[in-house]
Amino acid sequence: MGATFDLWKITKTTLFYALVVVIVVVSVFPFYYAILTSFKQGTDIFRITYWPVSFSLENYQSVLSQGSFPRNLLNSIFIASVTVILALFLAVTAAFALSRVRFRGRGFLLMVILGVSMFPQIAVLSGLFELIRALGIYNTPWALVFSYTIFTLPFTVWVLTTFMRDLPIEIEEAAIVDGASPWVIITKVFMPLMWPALVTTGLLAFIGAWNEFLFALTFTSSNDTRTVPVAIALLSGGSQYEIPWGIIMAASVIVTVPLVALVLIFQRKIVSGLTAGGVKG
Amino acid sequence: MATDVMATPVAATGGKIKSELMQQRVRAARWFLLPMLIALAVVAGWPLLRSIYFSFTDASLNNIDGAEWIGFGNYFRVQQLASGAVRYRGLLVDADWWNAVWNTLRFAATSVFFEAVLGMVVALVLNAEFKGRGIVRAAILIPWAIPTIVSAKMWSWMLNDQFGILNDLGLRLGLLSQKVAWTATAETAMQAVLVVDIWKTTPFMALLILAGLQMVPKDIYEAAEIDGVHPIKQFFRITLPLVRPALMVAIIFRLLDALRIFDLIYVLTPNSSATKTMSVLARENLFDFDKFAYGSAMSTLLFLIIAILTIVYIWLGKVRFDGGDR
Amino acid sequence: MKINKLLVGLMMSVTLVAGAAQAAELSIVSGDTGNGLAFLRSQLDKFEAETGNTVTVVPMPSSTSDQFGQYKLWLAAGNADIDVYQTDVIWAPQLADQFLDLTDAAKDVVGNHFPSIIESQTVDGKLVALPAFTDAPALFYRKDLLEKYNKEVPTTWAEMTATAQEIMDGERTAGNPEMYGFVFQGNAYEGLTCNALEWVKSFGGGQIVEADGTISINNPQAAAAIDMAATWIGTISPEGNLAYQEEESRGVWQLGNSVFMRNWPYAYALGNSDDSPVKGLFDVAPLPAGEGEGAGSAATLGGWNVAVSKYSPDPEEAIKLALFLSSPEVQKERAINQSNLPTIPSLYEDADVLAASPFMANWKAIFEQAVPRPSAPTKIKYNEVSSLFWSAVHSTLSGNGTAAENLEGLEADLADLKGDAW
Amino acid sequence: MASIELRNIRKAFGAVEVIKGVDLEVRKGEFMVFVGPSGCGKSTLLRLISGLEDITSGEMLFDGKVVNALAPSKRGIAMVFQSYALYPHMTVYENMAFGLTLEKGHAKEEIQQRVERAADMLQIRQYLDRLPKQLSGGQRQRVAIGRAITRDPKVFLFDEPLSNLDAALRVATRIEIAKLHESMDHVTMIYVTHDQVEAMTLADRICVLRDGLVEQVGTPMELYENPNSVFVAGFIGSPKMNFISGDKAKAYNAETVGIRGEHITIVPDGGKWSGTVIHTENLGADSYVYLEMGTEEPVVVRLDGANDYKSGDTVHIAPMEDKIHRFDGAGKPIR
Repeated sequence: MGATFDLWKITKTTLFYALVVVIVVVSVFPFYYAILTSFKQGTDIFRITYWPVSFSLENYQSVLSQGSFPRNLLNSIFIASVTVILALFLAVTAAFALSRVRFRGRGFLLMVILGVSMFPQIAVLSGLFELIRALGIYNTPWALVFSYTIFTLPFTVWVLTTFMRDLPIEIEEAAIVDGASPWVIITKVFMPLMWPALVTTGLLAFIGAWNEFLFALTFTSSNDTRTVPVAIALLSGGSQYEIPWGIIMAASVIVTVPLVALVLIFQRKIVSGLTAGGVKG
Repeated sequence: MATDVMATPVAATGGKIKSELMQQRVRAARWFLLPMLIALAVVAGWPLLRSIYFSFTDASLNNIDGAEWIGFGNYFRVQQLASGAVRYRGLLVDADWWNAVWNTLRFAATSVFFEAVLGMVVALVLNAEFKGRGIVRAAILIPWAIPTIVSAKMWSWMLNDQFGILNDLGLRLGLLSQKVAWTATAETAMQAVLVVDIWKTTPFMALLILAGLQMVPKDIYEAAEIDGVHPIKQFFRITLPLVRPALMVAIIFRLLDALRIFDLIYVLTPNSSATKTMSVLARENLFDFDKFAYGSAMSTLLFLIIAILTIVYIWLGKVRFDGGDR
Repeated sequence: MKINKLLVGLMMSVTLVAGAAQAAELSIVSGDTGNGLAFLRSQLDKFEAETGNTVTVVPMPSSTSDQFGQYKLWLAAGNADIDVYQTDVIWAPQLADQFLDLTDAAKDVVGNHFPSIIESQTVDGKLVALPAFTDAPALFYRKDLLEKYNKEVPTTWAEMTATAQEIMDGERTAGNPEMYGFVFQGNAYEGLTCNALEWVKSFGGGQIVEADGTISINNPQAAAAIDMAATWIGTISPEGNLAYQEEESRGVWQLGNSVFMRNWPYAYALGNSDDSPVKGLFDVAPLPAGEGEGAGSAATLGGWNVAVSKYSPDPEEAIKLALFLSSPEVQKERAINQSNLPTIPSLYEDADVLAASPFMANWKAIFEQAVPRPSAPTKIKYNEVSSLFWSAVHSTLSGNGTAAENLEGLEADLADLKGDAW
Repeated sequence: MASIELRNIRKAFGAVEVIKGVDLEVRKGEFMVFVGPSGCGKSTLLRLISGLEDITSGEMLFDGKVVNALAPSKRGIAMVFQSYALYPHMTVYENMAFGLTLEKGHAKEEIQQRVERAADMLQIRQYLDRLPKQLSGGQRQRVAIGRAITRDPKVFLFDEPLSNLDAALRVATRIEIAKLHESMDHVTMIYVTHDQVEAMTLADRICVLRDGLVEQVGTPMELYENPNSVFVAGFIGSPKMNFISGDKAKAYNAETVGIRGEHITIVPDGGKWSGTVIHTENLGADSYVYLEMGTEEPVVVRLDGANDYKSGDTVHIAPMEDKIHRFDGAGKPIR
């Protein structure tokens, strides 16, 4: 009995670690392969290898020298950051109203906000384009900040509303008795409690803005204003039909590394942020 | 809670006497909501209404301003042929459209289902205590951090029939008997798209479920352990019900995304009728074909379909979305 | 440096282009890539120096479908930020409304170009764009393998199929299990329209929609042509060919794993690059001919043009730029630097051009068989026509129905689409 | 210092009326306890007084002035919550000073002085730099009280402040609050609890609530001795008053008679009533004997010291006749 039990336990542990290994390999392998490819040159690219056989930074050099990739990186960082800050600012106040103040039509409003995320981006493209030109922000970073609101705002409002709903009511009431206005409650009491949640939603929105392609392509018309995903799409080989896999993979690695770093830095916060809903007094 | 009335958010409850506090809060709420609503109205409302309007006109991209109202013609109309035969035209009887609807629904249902299940498995693994958990947690987030357009390209590279590594791997491990052209044939194209999408978004799902798992008090499991409840029963009786709210919200956002899926398919299998989704078809009509109004009608119908599905989902899943009273 | 250039430009504009408007700031949008972009820039620098205008290049993704969508959107919204567009040969009828008529401006130079190309860019008597370069595919074949198996360069598809099969079998027995006979562009996209049009035309099966607008695709020769192509899949061509675009075919070919390939001239230069396993082992020939009445070799006409937006704030200077980019000087440079086929017949005999790109001599013959896609008669509906066509062909290649069945359906769909008139 | 007057106060949440017309006067400097079972509306009433919840109809006066719509912060109140409701990200000092920093016109030194004074009163001065999570439950509750004191309120509101504490701490903190009331006798205090022991020990006057209505208001002894209804009689006092109906009650000309356990003696024989012992509890100083004698609930007899009755014993008991409460069919006392 004891022996079989041990055997079962060992099998269980082995199976568990096998599962862990499978999960990690499946998650990381494509990225690993992209890195591998990015070190290859010429016809080597079409040959399959599992381990690095050649090591050449040429692809990276050509990415960073072709077009204005470093500039595009900066654009992406700027646009994604501003978008996130703006969305968080608008969403925090709106989430307070939606989660803590009861008024007629609150559920309807939340539904409308969700509805905005239901419309295909393709369909608003032309309307947004006209609007952006009318506002005179075409081909500026603001055009992208402006248009990204369409998907960052509903998301941040919803998630922050969920988080704020879970904050204990008595803390707010204590603040009311202390004479805090709604603005003070948000900034002095709720925000410090919610910052893990803010980091999480901010990161999610940041990745959304960072990865966006369609708007970025449509609303910019010069190399200096474009963002990284567009820049990757613009990467090209020597001639029309040639797809520069090596360079694209190099660019992809360059674009992904900051995000992976960001996720690594914040991963604890991401998890705790989502669990910190019930702040205990 | 030992309070005798469920604590309610301090707020106007329709009382006749509007207290200063309620007034202040309602006023503040108004000011807080205003900027967001203006932003959304401008950035989404206006283009959206225009799209809906265009779906009732004969607009073309060459002639947007001269669009004329034609009612429901883009959706459905009856055409009398010279021979006297009657034909039904419009989006509602367009086989391509319904094929795209079917593709989209199939894609959304399958991908969200697998993402939920696999996300649950990954979350359960990450919720267990073991060495190197931090690294594993970081590793599973990588797919989620890679831009879609990049991961689509990465995978189309790996799925390539001749120099794709997946075929090579499959052959080496004896899983495949010959190289498969994953994105080429109708049977495998959808599977390929699904694999990539599931790979990419499972981490997101896992993360949200993990968050829910971590809120489950440990002593519940200890109690169940002592009571000798079988682990599988534990999962269905304890874990699942407690994780349910987080899961439901995660599924909502994934579902919305999946129903609008565009970029992945556009890069991976742009013209395969086996994977063409509503968004891809709408784009084709809006820009590639000179059918701006027809494409707008598709967008509008897509919006309606998503809205109905979401409402049904919220209703069936009893998802609390109006803020509740706690 | 910049100021210097500006100064030079200003001087020029005063001295050379006396009386002309002040120096304009132009922008040209281009889906050109890598070297192509660099080349464009070098030519624009010359233009700037000559005219004193400044020209900015707005690069676009190389996917033509992405480009087309963007351009349509921009033009529909009256975007004045772009003056000059680089356009695919098939776009002229679809974007004609938004471009300026260049008939007057180009009346002195149109005669220099191949008339068929000028014709393809003329919509309802309006010259929509000026040709910058042309393109036509060819049959790439492995000299060494044909020699080894003692075969002639095939002139008909049947010959090619037989040769491909034999060499493929031979090479596989000899130890290369990856060997195939023929690769082409079989993905469901515009490239398949080009490929299939060549098969159909080479069998004497017409051009899908004829110049007068009649739908001709449902005929036995066309069906025979497509049925023949369907037999390749899984025999001399890999299953995956159904997903191949230009680069995938080139990948297989350039690794030395195919006897024949249908591709554009760009693959010639790349195939001869230093690290290419097939360097020096291949040559090109006109695509094979079909059988039956009216059969003959056919190559789909490709190529790029320059058009001027009617929303350009500075149309005169923009037209000058378009003229400049289609001029013999630039085309010659392009042929030498970029291996792009000129649209001006005399350049094919130019010693400098032939010295730099000797293969161009071969292409003149290919180009003479060039067949335009039916973009002119189908006008704004071309993209949809093409999409219906490639879908029908792709279905046949994938084994979903015979060519006859699919073409019958296609004919009905096209008639539907056509309505009273294109 | 403030007196509070409630005139026909009503509160409805949607269609559900929770407070159904309450008239009540809380005197200056008084310690008033709201007590009642779950759902009686006691917490709601407290929240109405605090201004966190607005009243549906009626009038509320502080020192004779109508405050129906006045914001909580302007009512001169401070509130101590069941869950302490400390700001988790602020130190104890910041928690206590928060209200004052929001009010205009307090110098830094003044705030510090007031915080320290309150901290001294509650002996939490050494914790001022700590975060709430570094404190024990009892310490947190003291901080919550200290936060209220710092604001120097006219009215002190407690919402079940002890229910999250364990038994020992509950007693200790109860004494603390009682001392606080003594030292701040100019401050009106309103205290909500469902525990009648807290009510009896702390209150100057108790207000018993039932189903959104005031059942009885009075000093603890008044309620104990002269309950206004069966409900109050049963709610106040421990162990619970014994109720006997039927023939035994008819003998007293009442529908129901009530007698407290401490007012029953066990007699060798010839007692008025008799019953079978079903359970005994020895608490050392006193003991309870539970008797089955045909009533709905067993009759409890409280004895001084220990006893040695066994289950199954039949005993005779005699109520103290002058301590018998007689009630009519409507549960009202017959006097």
